[in-house]
Amino acid sequence: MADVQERRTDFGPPHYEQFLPPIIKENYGKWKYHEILKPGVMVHVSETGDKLFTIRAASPRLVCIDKIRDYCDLADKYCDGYLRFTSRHNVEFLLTKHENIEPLVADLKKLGHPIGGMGNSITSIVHTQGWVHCHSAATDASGIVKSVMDDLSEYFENMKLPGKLRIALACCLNMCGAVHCSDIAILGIHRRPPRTDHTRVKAMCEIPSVSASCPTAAIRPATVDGRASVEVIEERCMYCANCFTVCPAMPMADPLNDGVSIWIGGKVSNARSEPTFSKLAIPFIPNNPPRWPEVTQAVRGLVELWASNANKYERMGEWINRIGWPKFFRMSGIEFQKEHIDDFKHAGLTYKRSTHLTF
Amino acid sequence: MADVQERRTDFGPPHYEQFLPPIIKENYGKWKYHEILKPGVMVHVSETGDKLFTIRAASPRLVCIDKIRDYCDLADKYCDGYLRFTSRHNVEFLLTKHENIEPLVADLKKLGHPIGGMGNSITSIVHTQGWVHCHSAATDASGIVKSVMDDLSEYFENMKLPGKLRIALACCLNMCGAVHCSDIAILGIHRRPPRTDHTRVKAMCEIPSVSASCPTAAIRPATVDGRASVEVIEERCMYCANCFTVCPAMPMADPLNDGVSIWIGGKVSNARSEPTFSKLAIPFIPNNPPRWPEVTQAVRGLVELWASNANKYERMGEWINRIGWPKFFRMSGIEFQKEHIDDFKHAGLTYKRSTHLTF
Amino acid sequence: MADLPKTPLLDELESGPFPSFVSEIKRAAEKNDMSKDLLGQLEQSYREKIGHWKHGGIVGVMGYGGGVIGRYSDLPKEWPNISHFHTMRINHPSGWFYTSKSLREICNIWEKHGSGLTNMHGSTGDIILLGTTTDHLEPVFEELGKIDFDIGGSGSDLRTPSCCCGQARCEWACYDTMALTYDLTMHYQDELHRPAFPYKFKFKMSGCPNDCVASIARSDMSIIGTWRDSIQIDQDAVREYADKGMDIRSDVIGNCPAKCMDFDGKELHIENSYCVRCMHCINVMPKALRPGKDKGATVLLGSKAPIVEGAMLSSVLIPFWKLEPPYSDLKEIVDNIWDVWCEDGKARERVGEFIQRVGLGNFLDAIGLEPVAEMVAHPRENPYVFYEDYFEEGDEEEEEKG
Amino acid sequence: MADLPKTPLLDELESGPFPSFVSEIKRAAEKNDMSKDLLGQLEQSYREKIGHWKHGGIVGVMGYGGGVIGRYSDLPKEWPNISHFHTMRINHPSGWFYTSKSLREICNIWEKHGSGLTNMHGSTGDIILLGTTTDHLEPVFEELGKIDFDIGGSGSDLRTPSCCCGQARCEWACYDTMALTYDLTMHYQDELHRPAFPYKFKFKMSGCPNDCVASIARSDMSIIGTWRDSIQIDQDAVREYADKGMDIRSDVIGNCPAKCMDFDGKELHIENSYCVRCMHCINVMPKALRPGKDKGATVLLGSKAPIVEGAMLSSVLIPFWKLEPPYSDLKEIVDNIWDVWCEDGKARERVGEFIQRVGLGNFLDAIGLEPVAEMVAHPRENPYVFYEDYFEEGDEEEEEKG
Ligand code: SRM
Ligand code: SRM
Ligand code: SRM
Ligand code: SRM
Ligand code: SF4
Ligand code: SF4
Ligand code: SF4
Ligand code: SF4
Ligand code: SF4
Ligand code: SF4
Ligand code: SF4
Ligand code: SF4
Repeated sequence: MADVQERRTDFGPPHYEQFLPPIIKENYGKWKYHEILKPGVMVHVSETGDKLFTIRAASPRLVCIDKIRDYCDLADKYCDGYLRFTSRHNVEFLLTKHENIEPLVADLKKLGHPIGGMGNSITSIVHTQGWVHCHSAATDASGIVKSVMDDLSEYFENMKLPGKLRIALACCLNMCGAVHCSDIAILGIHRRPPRTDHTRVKAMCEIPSVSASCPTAAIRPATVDGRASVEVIEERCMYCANCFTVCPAMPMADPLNDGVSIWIGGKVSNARSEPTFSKLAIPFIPNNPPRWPEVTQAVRGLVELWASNANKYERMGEWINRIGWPKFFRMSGIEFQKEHIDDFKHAGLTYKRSTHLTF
Repeated sequence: MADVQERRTDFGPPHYEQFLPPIIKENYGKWKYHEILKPGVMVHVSETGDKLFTIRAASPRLVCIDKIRDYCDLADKYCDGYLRFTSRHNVEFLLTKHENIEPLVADLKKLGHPIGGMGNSITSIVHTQGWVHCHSAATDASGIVKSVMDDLSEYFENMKLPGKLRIALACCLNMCGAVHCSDIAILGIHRRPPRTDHTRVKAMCEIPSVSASCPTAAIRPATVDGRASVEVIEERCMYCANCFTVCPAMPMADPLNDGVSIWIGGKVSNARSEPTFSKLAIPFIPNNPPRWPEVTQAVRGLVELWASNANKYERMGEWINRIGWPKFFRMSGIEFQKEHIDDFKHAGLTYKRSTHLTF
Repeated sequence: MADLPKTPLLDELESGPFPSFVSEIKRAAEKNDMSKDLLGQLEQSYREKIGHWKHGGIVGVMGYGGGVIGRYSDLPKEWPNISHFHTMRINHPSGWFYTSKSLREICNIWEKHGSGLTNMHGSTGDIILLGTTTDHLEPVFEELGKIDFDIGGSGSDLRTPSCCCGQARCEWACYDTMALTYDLTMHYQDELHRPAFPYKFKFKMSGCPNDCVASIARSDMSIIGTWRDSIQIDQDAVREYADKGMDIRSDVIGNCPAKCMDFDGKELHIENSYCVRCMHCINVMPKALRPGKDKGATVLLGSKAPIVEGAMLSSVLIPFWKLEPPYSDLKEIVDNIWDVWCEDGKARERVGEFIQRVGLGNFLDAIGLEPVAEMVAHPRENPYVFYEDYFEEGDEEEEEKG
Repeated sequence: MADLPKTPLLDELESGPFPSFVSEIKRAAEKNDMSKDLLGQLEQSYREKIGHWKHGGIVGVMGYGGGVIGRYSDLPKEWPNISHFHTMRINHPSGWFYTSKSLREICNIWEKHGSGLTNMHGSTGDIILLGTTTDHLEPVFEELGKIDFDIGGSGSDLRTPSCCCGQARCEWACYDTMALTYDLTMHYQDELHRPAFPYKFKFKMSGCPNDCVASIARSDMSIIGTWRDSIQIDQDAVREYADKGMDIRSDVIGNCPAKCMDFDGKELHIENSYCVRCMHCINVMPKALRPGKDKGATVLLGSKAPIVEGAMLSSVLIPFWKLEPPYSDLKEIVDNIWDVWCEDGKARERVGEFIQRVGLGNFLDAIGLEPVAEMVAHPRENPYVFYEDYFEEGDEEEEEKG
């Protein structure tokens, strides 16, 4: 115990100040306005007249240490060693010298990192672990993200969209990618009830917690082959996997039935309209690695439908809100199905309670 | 039984056609447009060129047969005997002769029935039985209605409001006046749990139905003084009286604690915005017969606040929606209290889930 | 007849510009003892701030299970003439149109057999004959029958359907509300008179989205007229409104919820495929704009007052139907709904509550209707989807299993 | 080191314009056996369409209850080097600013002790060191400590707080997001490192309502900058935008949700008492408009992903606070919230779910905060009000009873 006492703990992260370039320290809180000079390049102008240039480059988020060292080399070469990452996992280089912009852009391109994701564009996809690291995954994360962004890279590199479009991916309903408020969300889903391993439940899981974990009360304690275990009422199960989270003996993953669903129209910012949740667009697309062509195609279709019909500044959900979901379904050709109808707690409030309809 | 067989039953209401004046029969479905000529008087013009004039007069709804006979006399005198009532219980006289308008208006005024309730006005209050006929009432209906309309009669007789304003009153939470979607709703409320008469529960009520009737599960079967009865968990009771509806041995009425609450911003029409529920404005005003001055004053305050601040065509709720509820509370001087915060089923969805705030 | 009781409190409600219900009761009380005692008991209620009616028992006319509300005073000694004071609900004619002749006949019957007090009308739409005793119920029924007035609904039955005046007096009615109301009322006489549902069921018909009978808020089935094609525009009349000072941009276009209108000062343009048929522009320019020509109605389901599960508004079931006699498509869907609700509904569970309990998707399956996007304001936000089928290992050709 | 496993499926993900995670894993695999086996197992997952990780056990560094995610392959025979493959969550510096020096030091440590793979960053904001074995955890912690990097959160504890770059690089930041994030992180080290809550708790700070860290959707406490006074307008700059072709009426005013703006061609007028601080007009005219000068933040509570009660957005708790160091008012409210939630919250119940279960009004009582209208989108629609007091007969002076 003496060891533990002496050990330095709870010292927290390093103070951010030591990582700020001098121009930021001097102009902290004094920025006046910014301008996007071209896709992926912006300048912030201070009340003091100082200018800070930012170059944003795409990142796969899953990066090896040698790649980080590449970033460091570029930061040393052009930015006095200063760089940052964004809340959507892109890497940003902070420059004070205008003349360094083009050479850095060129070097980044050489490294295979497109420049963009600013303004009215599609920036990198917020995503999760998938088959790379998580036990819960109903699909892979990085593979779909790579495929979708390959397909949409023009929209990362230009600013021709009506507004920002945010895509997110989560590989299971835990939604670590927080896809619940995205313009387009790709969500890994299971579609069959857990297959309980009754020989392991008693040993590995706390039976009352398992029963309590189910949002639809589909699980009850049961004795199976003389063993204390649980029973799943299959008709009540909507495959959320919360039981698996608390009990490893109830695996959900299943190659035949796992896949993704696509959700749209959510947003986070308070700009114009209030933040809102994403809504179900496509209930199910089977996993089709390595490039999930049906998913990339569906996403592109949605992006293009929005891009060619929305008004300026209208986010995906704002556009659909204006025209109404029935019209969206007609325009997109997506078939409206029973799955689209909410049947969880607040379902009644999602029914159409007016005659405001288009024909 | 032979009697019953021979007896004429299930013949339904008389066919409406026999009650339609000839001009309506001839122009049925052919009306082209209408115009409000002055408060309470409108003309409908047909594609055939025919014109039908309508005069709308206020009614207390609770009318004695001699008053109905008065109406009949006027209809005979000016309208070939044709008249109708409206969905808000006003009486309408249907004229073909323009020259009959003024004399009829004069006769109606003589009878003490103001003309109006059309266009951007306040029409009669939809209401219920109250102490006149219902066992459930937490307040009277007709008395408050009379007092409020006396106070607001100028708005019945002119058309100077931004839009229509619909007031409704229900004397208990059963809401026979359907006050749940009104610009201003006056709602009788109890504020103390039922006082169970344990000597009568067993005989008068079905105990399982009584327990099941409670929306908040506040009632459970119990043996009291050796008798099968029910027990009310008082902290869980929100005084809805649903238990009393199914069980007469659980009376709610209580002179000390009954009174009215005021709800605003609901609407029914699909014009502009979708139909929407009324929301709680004033949690409680004690019963103060015969004229409920606090209620009439509160209603007038709300009408005038809306009238002097809303845009043209903006119903009460549309106006508040535009400016936000916090601003409404500031402007009205009504104190925001715990009671205003929803805590029923969908409460979470009524919380302010954005930073769209005014200061 | 004795003097009227002293009513100092109620007397205060006889002054003021609005017609007074107290004066009505007094006028009736002049010649009717029931009304006289009602006046007395009501004064006592005003004094004590509490009602004096007892929970009603079941009373009615022979062969009918509803239509009469039993009512008893809890002060029968003080007010013996209203110790029994039942209400009769009489099915009004569609649209509440009358002749003076028919009204006088009703008055005469009620003079003979009741308090002489009425509600014209009750909030469901019935003629309310307010206050009589059990022994008078059957005679009233018999005499009303002679002038073709039948009893309305109460209890767990179909309630008296009602409607706006529609095509009789309104240029906007998109279907014949009065005809449909009459037809349904006649077709469902048995359901109206003999309670056999889990709870009450109400129909209300409005001719257009202005919904002048509050159907979307107050009826289990709300039938609201609308149109599918384009709003009819008379451009000359539009210009006339503009010339007369209407600010078309802010008053009309600025309030269009679909933001689908445009006015260049000369022509009004409406992008009809975006129009949500809200009526606003038509309401403010009735001489220039009219609903389209391809008319029909939207059928919605489920509204009700708050008890028990909270108030509900009706929601779309059929986005558009032409609704022409004999209305067989509508009746078929109504029958299916009642079958399912009667089979699986709980006691005192309105159809709207029932749908929310079983889920709209399952309800549609049960009544045999395909889901369409018009039924929802938006698709689900939660990922708790009950996918209907999954594959089993070894399924040939990846067929789906139930 | 042996050859890389054959990965025909993954190889297809190396082409295309976007940077490839497969290339990253391969580059690491060149010199690291863990990464090599990861590549092999991942290819197998791609072939079989299923993950190959087992439910994690509890592993960690001494004295800490969180920050490490235990992970084991379910194919340890085939891929022995990843039979253990734990993740370490390292608390990033506020705003994700680095020097190349500090990043290189982290890389060196991870080269020695882990797979050489990272996430820059995890979705909560941590530096994710992806894959090591239990015996390396303590050494990594020790070496990181030397360069002042501590471990982040996991399990039922405070999670690593994160924020937008705020005043460091944004003209709109209404408070110092990075300072607050650092301060809270330091102040709550114990809560961050030793799980003692019913479930996880996240803070996210955004400098303005654009909410660039998605705080309103992804954190139990969302702290979002705003202002109380008037938007600062530079009318010359407004005219410049107009001259350069911006359609101020449709692009700016037409999108204002409060409909509180007006432009006469020369001056832009904003009725600030109606403005809801949505940022739109400022976003599109950054040179002309700026947030007001009386700045602070709105504090919101309760957002989370869907499991169990459905996804939630945070809702307003404090409409406006100045938020200046030492932030004692904020910490006091946080402490009160945690006390109440720890006392009465159920296991795995997020604070947002807890509030909905006990009711916002009761929750406010418990944490000692007055209800204000800003907390709700609108007052209740149902009449099911729990009035707090009622009068008993005989109460003197009509005093209220509890
Ligand atoms: C760097 C970053 C913050 C950080 O500390 O990391 C950032 C930086 C800026 N954001 Fe952001 N936002 C960043 C994530 C976000 C997010 C969060 C997210 O996407 O998960 C949002 C909320 C998204 C949503 O609503 O779903 C976000 C919503 C906005 C908005 C509102 C857009 C809208 O119309 O809804 C603006 C305003 C604008 O662009 O006009 C904005 C504006 C800006 C400005 C212009 C602010 C400024 O003056 O510096 C910055 C550059 C804009 C750009 O990229 O176009 N930023 N911004 C994040 C970059 C992510 C990336 O790599 O792409
Ligand atoms: C007579 C009546 C129908 C009936 O069959 O009995 C009726 C008749 C008309 N209504 Fe209505 N409405 C009648 C109850 C309603 C109701 C129901 C209610 O109040 O309970 C509503 C829904 C109210 C609500 O939304 O809460 C209603 C919402 C409208 C509207 C939409 C107003 C709005 O802006 O929201 C219009 C359009 C307008 O007036 O511009 C309208 C328009 C009309 C027109 C102009 C239709 C026409 O062309 O004939 C009629 C005369 C208007 C007037 O009174 O200003 N009528 N109208 C009802 C008269 C009640 C009364 O005595 O005052
Ligand atoms: C007479 C009338 C009020 C009036 O003064 O106009 C009325 C009176 C009563 N209603 Fe009602 N309701 C009347 C229209 C309504 C309406 C309005 C409507 O139909 O448009 C509603 C709201 C709409 C709805 O159906 O949800 C309504 C919702 C209720 C409820 C709550 C039902 C619910 O599902 O939430 C009850 C309670 C019950 O059914 O046990 C109720 C019960 C009652 C009872 C029978 C009291 C009881 O607990 O048994 C009342 C008898 C009063 C009496 O002594 O005369 N009444 N009731 C209306 C019927 C007159 C008519 O036939 O024309
Ligand atoms: C690593 C990370 C995903 C990523 O690739 O970035 C992650 C990974 C996991 N999350 Fe998460 N969550 C991560 C951010 C999130 C977020 C996003 C955020 O914080 O902004 C969310 C949604 C926001 C929220 O908190 O609600 C999130 C919501 C969950 C949930 C659902 C919690 C809920 O209350 O609904 C679970 C399930 C649980 O806690 O048991 C979960 C559980 C998990 C577990 C621990 C799996 C489990 O069942 O125990 C995952 C471990 C994966 C692995 O093997 O590495 N993770 N998780 C993120 C943390 C990295 C970091 O520290 O920076
Ligand atoms: S979303 Fe699910 S599968 Fe993906 S990392 Fe989070 S918990 Fe794991
Ligand atoms: S997957 Fe979800 S719904 Fe199904 S049994 Fe498990 S916890 Fe219940
Ligand atoms: S609202 Fe209540 S008290 Fe009034 S008539 Fe209806 S049931 Fe009776
Ligand atoms: S009044 Fe309502 S809440 Fe109270 S016990 Fe009766 S049914 Fe329950
Ligand atoms: S609902 Fe429409 S059709 Fe019927 S009266 Fe009202 S405005 Fe006319
Ligand atoms: S009816 Fe309503 S939605 Fe349609 S054009 Fe007119 S105002 Fe717009
Ligand atoms: S949230 Fe606001 S202050 Fe922070 S980076 Fe985004 S725009 Fe700037
Ligand atoms: S910040 Fe938003 S609400 Fe305020 S004036 Fe600008 S656009 Fe309007």
